[in-house]
Amino acid sequence: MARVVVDVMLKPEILDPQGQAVQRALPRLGFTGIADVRQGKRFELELEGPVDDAALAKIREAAETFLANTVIEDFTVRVEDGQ
Amino acid sequence: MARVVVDVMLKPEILDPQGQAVQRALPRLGFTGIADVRQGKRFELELEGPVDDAALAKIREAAETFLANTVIEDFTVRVEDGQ
Amino acid sequence: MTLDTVKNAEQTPDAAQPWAELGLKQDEYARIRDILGRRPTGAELAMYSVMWSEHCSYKSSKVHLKQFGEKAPESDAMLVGIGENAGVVDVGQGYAVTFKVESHNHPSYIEPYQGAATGIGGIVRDILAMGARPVAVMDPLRFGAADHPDTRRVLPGIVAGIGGYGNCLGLPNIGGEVVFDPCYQGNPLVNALCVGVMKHEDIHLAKASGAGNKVILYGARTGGDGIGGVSVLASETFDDSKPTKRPAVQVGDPFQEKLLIECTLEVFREQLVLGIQDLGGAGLSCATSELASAGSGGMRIELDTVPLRDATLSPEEILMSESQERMCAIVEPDKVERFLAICEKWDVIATVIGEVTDGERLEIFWHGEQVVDVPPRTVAHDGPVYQRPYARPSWQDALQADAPTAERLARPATGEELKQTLLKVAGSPNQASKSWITDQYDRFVIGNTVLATPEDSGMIRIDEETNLGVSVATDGNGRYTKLDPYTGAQLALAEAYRNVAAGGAKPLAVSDCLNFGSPEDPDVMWQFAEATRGLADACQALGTPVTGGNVSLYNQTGEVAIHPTPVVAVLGVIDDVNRRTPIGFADEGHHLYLLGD
Amino acid sequence: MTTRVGVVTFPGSLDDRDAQRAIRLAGAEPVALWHRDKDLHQVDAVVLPGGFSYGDYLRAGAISRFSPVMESLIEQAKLGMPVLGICNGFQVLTESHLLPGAMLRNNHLHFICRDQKLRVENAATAWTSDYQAGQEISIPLKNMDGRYTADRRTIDELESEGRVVFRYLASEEGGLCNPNGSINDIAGITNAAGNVVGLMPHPEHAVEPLVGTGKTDGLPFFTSVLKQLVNV
Ligand SMILES: Nc1ncnc2c1ncn2[C@@H]1O[C@H](COP(=O)(O)OP(=O)(O)O)[C@@H](O)[C@H]1O
Repeated sequence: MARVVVDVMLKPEILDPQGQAVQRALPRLGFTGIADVRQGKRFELELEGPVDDAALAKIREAAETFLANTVIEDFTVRVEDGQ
Repeated sequence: MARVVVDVMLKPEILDPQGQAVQRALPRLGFTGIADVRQGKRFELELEGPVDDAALAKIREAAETFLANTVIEDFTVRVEDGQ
Repeated sequence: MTLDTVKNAEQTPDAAQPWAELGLKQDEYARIRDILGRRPTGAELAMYSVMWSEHCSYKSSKVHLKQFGEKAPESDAMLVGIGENAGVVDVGQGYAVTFKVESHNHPSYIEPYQGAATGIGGIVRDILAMGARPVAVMDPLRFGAADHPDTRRVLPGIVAGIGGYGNCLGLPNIGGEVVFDPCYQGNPLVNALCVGVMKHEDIHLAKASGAGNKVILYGARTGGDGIGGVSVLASETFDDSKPTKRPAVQVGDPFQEKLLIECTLEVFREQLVLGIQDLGGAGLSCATSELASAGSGGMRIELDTVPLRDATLSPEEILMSESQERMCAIVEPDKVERFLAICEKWDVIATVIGEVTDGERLEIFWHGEQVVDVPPRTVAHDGPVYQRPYARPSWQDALQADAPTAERLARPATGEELKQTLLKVAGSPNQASKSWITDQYDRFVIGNTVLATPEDSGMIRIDEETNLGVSVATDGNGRYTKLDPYTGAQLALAEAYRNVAAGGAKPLAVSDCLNFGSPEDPDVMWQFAEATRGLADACQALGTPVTGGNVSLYNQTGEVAIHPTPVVAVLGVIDDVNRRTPIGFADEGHHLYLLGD
Repeated sequence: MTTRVGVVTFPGSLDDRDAQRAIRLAGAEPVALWHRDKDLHQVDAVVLPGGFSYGDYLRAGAISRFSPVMESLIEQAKLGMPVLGICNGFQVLTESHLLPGAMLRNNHLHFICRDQKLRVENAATAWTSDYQAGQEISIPLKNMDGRYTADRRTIDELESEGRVVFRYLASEEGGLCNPNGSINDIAGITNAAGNVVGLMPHPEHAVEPLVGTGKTDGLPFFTSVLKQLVNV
């Protein structure tokens, strides 16, 4: 089965308190040198059929209308390599 | 600045209610042919310095001890290409 | 791996079996062989091992818990007593209330969020299985030192888990406790209480009868969650050096549970259910053996029809799985279609997995081959019973004698000293405001919350026409109980009793969660014996019977046990919630009285 | 003829029965609507209740927004039917673009439950006419994803058109005014026509003196819509 990954991240201009909380905690745990952290979602979709253009177009549509809320989020769709 | 991505997913044997809810909704929205959906987290870390082995080792440690809950989650660390 | 069928077990009597790994003792394994007249199959061994674990069989505590029944005060209010999923109390006007407090201590230490969340999920299903609509939850908690780094790991996760699950289910959190003490450092206590309301005629029991009636499993698919969790997690001391024993963690799905609640209440309303059981710690092993042994006939299950999340699970694993959000119902054949339709309406998966037979045995098949053939009672109720040795600890006298002297604990003599003492008390974590925690819990949902934090007891209205209400408070003090287990347990009851009375309700019944160390330690066992004796005597004196509860043993880190911590919940009734008495000053000019001495 | 106000139950709705009670106490007839049923059963107005529909999985309100009942509701809302979204209902309204913007995780990352003071900024909507503009009320707030956000242009538009209906205020005891990091302290908004209103706090939990916070500041929501419907 083929795997397609959809990554959804908050738009850069939107405050990301989860990412910020991680960023603030890292130095306390001894991890320094990290300038910024953003936290988003990763969806792994296993397709029944082949990952052709038609399937990818469908997934892009699902991402645009459903998996991401484009008022606040950006997304990328990609085929997972090595699967 | 260099970007490192940490993907955190629930272990395969662990119930993923969010992924299941998405999977069940997709056919209703007209998106068929998707056999499985898992939902996880994506962290984008911007490093101040170069992404060398030492930095990656540090990030792996942060992922292991902090970003992922290894009781129920797996993680992968990779350098984002083309940044 | 070949399937270990009953036939195979008969033919290979000497095959080695992992009974020790499953937490059974040698004599327990021998008894299983005795009962069956042959060696158990792998599936049978799985069932016996989970059902005979401390957690499910109460083998160390049973002999002491008996007192709750023997000394139970005469009470007209008791409709269903100890032994069912939860006791049921008559509160008048045709209403019955069920409530119970349970522990989820060890899982919450390993995975705070999910451990606590599934603790709420489990107790809510217990209440639901009695036929009641769950209407409120409470969460008595104990943590290590407030400033310890591990408390920082454990506490936020536990609170978020309780809130995350309870809020999503739509159950108001109407109270609880937060106590910090270093003795709970490696072993926090997460106790969870649920209250449910029903009409008398809606009471349901876990019972399978009537040959030909169908066994329906509904709710979540079965996965590999917490396999071995019951026997390993709850019965063995948590030990870092054996990570392989750490079972897979159960993950809760509160949304699925909310659907399960609404779906179950609807099948109750249409009277489609003859018997029902939630799937808790021992999963299908528990549900099938308890339903069958409480009924009149036997039961036949086709295990391969169970919907799976992981297709590779073996029969043993399916029987032991602790996957959450599942229930098992007994339904007459002509009502099955309607039952399944209601499940479909609520997007709940439901499957007929077997039927009640006119035999006497619980028989389980895997793709046509028999893997279990047991008398259900022997699994569900005839587990081992231990008379664990107990003795007053050698250090008890010294501990009691170690009273604060005037030199070591001088009373404040001046205004300044009094101020310092007051500030110290006010600033201590155990006295500080709990709002950081309680603000994360929904206390308004359902719209019937009359009293909640920061009141002495939680109170909910159960009838909008007549304003009938019930109230619950939980209390427990490990330090007092360590000093004197008999009196300490009584003080816990007295405090909860007072808190209910102070809100304006009449105390009616008791539930308790007994959190102790290892029963294999005679000191701990003495604490347990004394505490149960104290609680049973006090319940008798106050006229409030124990309707059910839970025992959590092996709460210790290495050799060191937690303080003995019986958490006692008291349920009260109030005819008209308009007459509640909140804490605090209502109006200027009111007088202040001190009652008692 | 009595006024019929529908309350939609999605899987995971929690405050649906509470909303029905509030409607009843206001003198209208509550009508239960089911997410799978497109038929609105001749209701005059609809409340989308609070809760965790679909567990708030993916995003709060994201899955419910695609329910069959929402198709009819979106149609009717555009024709002027009064619709009130409370908490999760508000999230459903933004997800279905009946109201602009989006709801994000609270900035402190915790669920928050408290008695929340609000100022009624707009008393001209279908659901707020029984308040005075500028009136201060207190109703319960309880959510995880209550941080309202929208792009600058949308916010400017909402502000200039008076479409911010409620704003968070600090309570007398002090404490944070803004409970979640919402832009401009926005607690609730309306569409341009004023028939669709969404807010995070829960008016249906503040309709009886006996339960909840013991206040009845939420009742005017339901009497407002009743008056508006009787007048048309
Ligand atoms: N874990 C908790 N969950 C819910 N409510 C809690 C919890 N802990 C404390 N509370 C509530 O907070 C209030 C104050 O608690 P506490 O300071 O322990 O009071 P008291 O000492 O009077 O029992 C009580 O109403 C209690 O029920």
